[in-house]
Amino acid sequence: MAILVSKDTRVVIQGITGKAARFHLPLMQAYGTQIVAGVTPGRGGDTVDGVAVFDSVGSAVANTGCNVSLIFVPAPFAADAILEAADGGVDLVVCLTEGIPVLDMLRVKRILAQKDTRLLGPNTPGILAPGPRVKVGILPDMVFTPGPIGVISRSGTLTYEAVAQLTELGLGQSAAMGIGGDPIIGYNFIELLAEFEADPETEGIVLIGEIGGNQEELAAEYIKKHVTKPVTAFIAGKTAPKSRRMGHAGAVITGGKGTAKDKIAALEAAGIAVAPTPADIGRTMKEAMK
Amino acid sequence: MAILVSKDTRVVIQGITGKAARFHLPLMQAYGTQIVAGVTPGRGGDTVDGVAVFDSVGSAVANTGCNVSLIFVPAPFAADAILEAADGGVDLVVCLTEGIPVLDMLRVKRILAQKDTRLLGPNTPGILAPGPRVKVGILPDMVFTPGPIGVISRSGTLTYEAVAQLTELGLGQSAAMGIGGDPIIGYNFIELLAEFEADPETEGIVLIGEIGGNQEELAAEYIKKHVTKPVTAFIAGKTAPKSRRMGHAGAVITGGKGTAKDKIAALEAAGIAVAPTPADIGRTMKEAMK
Amino acid sequence: MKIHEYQAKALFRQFGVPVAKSYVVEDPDELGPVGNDLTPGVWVVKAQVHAGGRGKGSVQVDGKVVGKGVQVAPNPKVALDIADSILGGTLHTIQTGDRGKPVSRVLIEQGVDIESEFYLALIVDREHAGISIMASTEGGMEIEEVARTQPEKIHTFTVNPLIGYRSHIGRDLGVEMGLRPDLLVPFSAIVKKLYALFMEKDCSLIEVNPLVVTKQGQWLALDAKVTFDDNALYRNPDLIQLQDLSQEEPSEVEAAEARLSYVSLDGNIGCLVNGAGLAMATMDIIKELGGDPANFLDIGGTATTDNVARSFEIMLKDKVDGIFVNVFGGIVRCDVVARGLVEALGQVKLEIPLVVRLEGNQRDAGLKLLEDSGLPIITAKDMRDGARLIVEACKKPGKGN
Amino acid sequence: MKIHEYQAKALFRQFGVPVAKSYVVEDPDELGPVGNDLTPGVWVVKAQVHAGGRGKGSVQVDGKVVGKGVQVAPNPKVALDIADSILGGTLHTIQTGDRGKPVSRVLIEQGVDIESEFYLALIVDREHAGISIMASTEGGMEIEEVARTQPEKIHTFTVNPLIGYRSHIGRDLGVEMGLRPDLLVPFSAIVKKLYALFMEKDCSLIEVNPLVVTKQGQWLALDAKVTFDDNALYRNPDLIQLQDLSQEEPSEVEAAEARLSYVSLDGNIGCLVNGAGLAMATMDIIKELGGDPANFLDIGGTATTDNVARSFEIMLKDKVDGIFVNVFGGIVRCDVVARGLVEALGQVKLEIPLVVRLEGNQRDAGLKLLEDSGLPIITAKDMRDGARLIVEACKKPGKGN
Repeated sequence: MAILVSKDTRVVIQGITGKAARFHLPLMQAYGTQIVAGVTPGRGGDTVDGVAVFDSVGSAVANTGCNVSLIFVPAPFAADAILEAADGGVDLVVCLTEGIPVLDMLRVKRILAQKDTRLLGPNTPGILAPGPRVKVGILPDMVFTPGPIGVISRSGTLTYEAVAQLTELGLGQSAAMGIGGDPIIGYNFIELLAEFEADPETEGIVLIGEIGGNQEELAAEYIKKHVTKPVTAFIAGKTAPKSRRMGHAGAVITGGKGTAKDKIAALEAAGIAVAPTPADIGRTMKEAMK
Repeated sequence: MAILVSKDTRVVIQGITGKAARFHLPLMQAYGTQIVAGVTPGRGGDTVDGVAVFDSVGSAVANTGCNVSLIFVPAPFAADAILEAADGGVDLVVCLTEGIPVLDMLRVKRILAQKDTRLLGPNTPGILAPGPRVKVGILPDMVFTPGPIGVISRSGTLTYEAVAQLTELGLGQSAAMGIGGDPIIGYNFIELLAEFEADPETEGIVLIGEIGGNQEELAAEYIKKHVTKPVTAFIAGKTAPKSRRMGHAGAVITGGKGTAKDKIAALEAAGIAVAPTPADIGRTMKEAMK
Repeated sequence: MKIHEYQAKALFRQFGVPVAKSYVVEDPDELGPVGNDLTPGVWVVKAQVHAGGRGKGSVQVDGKVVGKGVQVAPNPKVALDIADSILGGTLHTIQTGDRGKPVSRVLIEQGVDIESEFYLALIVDREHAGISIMASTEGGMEIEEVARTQPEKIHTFTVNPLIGYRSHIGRDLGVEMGLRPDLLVPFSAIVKKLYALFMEKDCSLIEVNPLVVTKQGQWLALDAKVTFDDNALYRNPDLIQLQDLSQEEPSEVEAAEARLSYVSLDGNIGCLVNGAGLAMATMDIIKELGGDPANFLDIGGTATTDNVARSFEIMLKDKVDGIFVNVFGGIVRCDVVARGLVEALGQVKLEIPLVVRLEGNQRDAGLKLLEDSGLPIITAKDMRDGARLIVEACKKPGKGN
Repeated sequence: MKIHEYQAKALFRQFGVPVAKSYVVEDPDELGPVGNDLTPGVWVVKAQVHAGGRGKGSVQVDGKVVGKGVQVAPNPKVALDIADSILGGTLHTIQTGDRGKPVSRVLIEQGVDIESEFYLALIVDREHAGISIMASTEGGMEIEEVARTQPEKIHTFTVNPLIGYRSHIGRDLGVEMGLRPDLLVPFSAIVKKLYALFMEKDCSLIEVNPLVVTKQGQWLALDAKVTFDDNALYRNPDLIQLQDLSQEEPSEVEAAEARLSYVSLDGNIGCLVNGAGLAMATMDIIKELGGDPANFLDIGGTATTDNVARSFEIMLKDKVDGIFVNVFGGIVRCDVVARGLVEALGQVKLEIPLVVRLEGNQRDAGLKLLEDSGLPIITAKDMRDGARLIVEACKKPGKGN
């Protein structure tokens, strides 16, 4: 069944007439994803690769019953696009857009907290579920294969890396997704861990974190208490210099120091196997599954 | 027990050093109300009529355990004062201030919807419960007497009128309150009807409405379905000329025409006795109680 | 607070909402210079008054009808002639009342080729606690009429003021109205700008009827009605200068200056009351008992001796056969009201019956003040008693009614 | 984007936040005229650089230390002399790195009699999805130090951006800090203005350390640190001119211009990667295998042939002994990356080892392009293989490390 998406997933692409969307649309279609609508304001009535274009998500939902929106809209308009999708009534919004102003996302986050629509991203590569062959995003599907492993990651390319290793070792995936690399995001580690824990087709979970913030520490605590399936992790940035980007006031707010060392310690203290190098993610998961 | 207030009501007055507050504070104290704190920013440490002044509602709550706030703050600052009371953690805010900009109140209304604090008013005379001798507001307490009638009104002075008639006829009150005359208010008729219906000490309810809006029609519907206690009503403005204030677009939004005739018809259709003149409110209630 | 169409359109321009080219003329002497600027073609001349129904209403000059309040001129010359003819006249429409409204300014606006007309309004929505945006294809019609006969043609979205406007709101309304796709984005842009105007200037209503699409595919606000929240004028001081008091009832203006609420009616009994609800109820009971109120003046919740006296003076100016003062003191103190009455009656001789009913806060002190004054005031024991006394007093032979 | 203290203070003034009187001097020739304006008394001279720790850091001119980055002068004359001595120098603090930062401007600010010092910061709070306001009585201290040793002295309120600032927030923080009642309202006013600045200019941080109360009872922001959200600069175009690129690493500036993310490190292996996570992981595995990265350059998710080529050029400028290209194509296409590499290598002769690992989107097309180019590129079958190859290549005799 995967999580977040299923064979009943009907996708609308916001910003369907843009360059990146036009490139990835046929790739998603070829993989098997039902792309049932697109939205570009002022272009209602057009079609792109056989997909009907509407002027708003509201009319796309009314006419096609789409339930997941994939956003390719440029950053200045992306926050508005997320809210449009929520008002339009889709269940899930996957926002690929990079570089959305953080104040826009703070508002979006607060508004979505009062709505039923969930958000994956922004700045995520999306989600891919090999079983039902649903890809909502830009993940390279050739490295995926169906199976029992759920993959959750803060990084796009490291997700692909992990999936390629899993596939290589004969461990297929129930679903894999990036939570997005931005400061303010929708789904977080804990919420997705809960989804995978509840998913009968998932038997093990790979968690890929990185330095900064305290999400990994919170996830470790959550896993210890609530996750019965084997979890393995990798934390990128073990050898990174102390980031010059994170100000002091920021560090105080976050509480934690956000170092890889702290995160790895927290995960290991929660009984989670942590891969020593990014090339060992698949192997570590395989061992944990025994 | 009354509703909204009780013998455990501990009042903080926001704007306690203002003229109107200073006039009404001793009247409330004399009636028996526990006024435990006042707030005037920059005046923390002062006292007014024996009441300690704090710099914020938060510090008043922390130091005195006050649970109801009464607002006497001037209109430009009143919306902020309501939000301060809510953030400070009181259960009920009674806002007397008249003339708060409507856009401020729209925001307040939306914000309070997400909080536990309830609002009576603004532009209300407040609430008075003769049993526990609690007066939070400016109602003339000399016309009140304890008893089984709950009074809910859109108008301040008509509330006093109705209460005086009830008292004259030997019908005491469990509590009486104005919901406030502004376009955007906190507690509405229905919510207070529900409170009185649930209150064991209330045996009958007087509802005083006026022309405009559709609250009386909604109340009529609610009473028919959910209120078992006898209700009598009066609608002011039966002979008023068609209001020049309500624009056409406004009438379309409201749906109803807001005339007294429509309101009286709706109430009577719900089996509610409507007083023919404002001088008959007490008598009509008395008959309904038989 | 209401403003004129030309003022509303100036605000529209300031916020980027497209309007047609136009000139405001206040003085016939300005018509010459303006005439030099008018390009050939159709121009529309519109009387600037605070009332609807201008197109059907007629302008009178010295009691003679000189034309309608909105007239289409085939060329600039005719436009200037029309403007000249109606300037200084009085416009009578179904909304102006018998007195009409002075035409102190006209707007001369370039005619446009209309392809289709729409209705668009933004309004404070009490019930949903938001700003409701209403749009309809039935532009140019009375919106209440549309609501009654074709409610499905009114499309509404209530904006949560904490979230604000989002571009899809206008697009969705446009889709519901069946707009062509190429008109959707510019339509939404107009709604967005009007929303910004609404919030920034604390409006209570913005109505554009009609909002048109020209044959050239351009959106234009052909009419513009904007009203502001009086309670928020303190933070929009620039708007106060837009007020045109010559368009209001003089006694209402005077009352408003004293922070009183005054409503003029058709009867002969003046009512001075505290609180809008009690004021209406007082009117109701007077009518019930066979009397007829001339007005009601609500002294509000913060009356001082001074403005009670002022109220009383305003009331006396409005020709009445008797006055009923009905006060139930809560925040208002009866002694303050009594002192105000006594003060006012020190200035003018009272030649008509005055019935006073005081109850509530400081009633006894108030009644004593009246008694001690020795003035010929009839005191009432309650509301019905007071209403009965004034109705009877005003029916005496020698008095009107 | 970072700005200088004097620029932050100009914004403070614009938003009504009180700051001391001050003059910015860029050119020693301006010292004369400024000197005429300086009133008698204490003046503080502050080097304007994008780095903290200025008070303890030292300014060097031609390799010689001439004084600290912040100096107090007893009178205007001394202030002018200090300004003259440090202008054009290089400030070295614990935050500047070995190269130091150029002192192109100094701020000469009037000295004040400080009664007490506070810390105040506004920051985007990821965890609580709001703007957190942090206040502390421990002004003038390193806030991380306070957080570690006296966490109870840091008071925080997270503002919900949908609700915005309310006056009690500042008052409550003030009460928690134990401020005198008369200081609370002006303190809250400052917080309110800083919040307005934060929201209007899309800040990611505003830090005032110290915010002081003078002996005269006035609040003053004695220091000011403001950083902006780069992603929102498009809607604050006026801010872009505040950027001082001379304060940044040249290669990072060049990368930023090409919309690439570049981080300079201490080793000898250049890493060209797509995605921050993969970039860090690549660095990790290189270190794990005994190598030492010189930098990492993230070509991001929207790389074109042109900016891959550009990346490669930037990388070659930064002296490296070998380059590892590690790309897992998702939105980035491997063929685009390969074409960019081939293009860049058409311009310059490659004299160091280049290991390329391509995987994912259009991998085969990419690998074929590299093969067809005939260039001396070492292709790797996976990440570990690539890391191993580049680490070995960079250990060859004749190469450093």
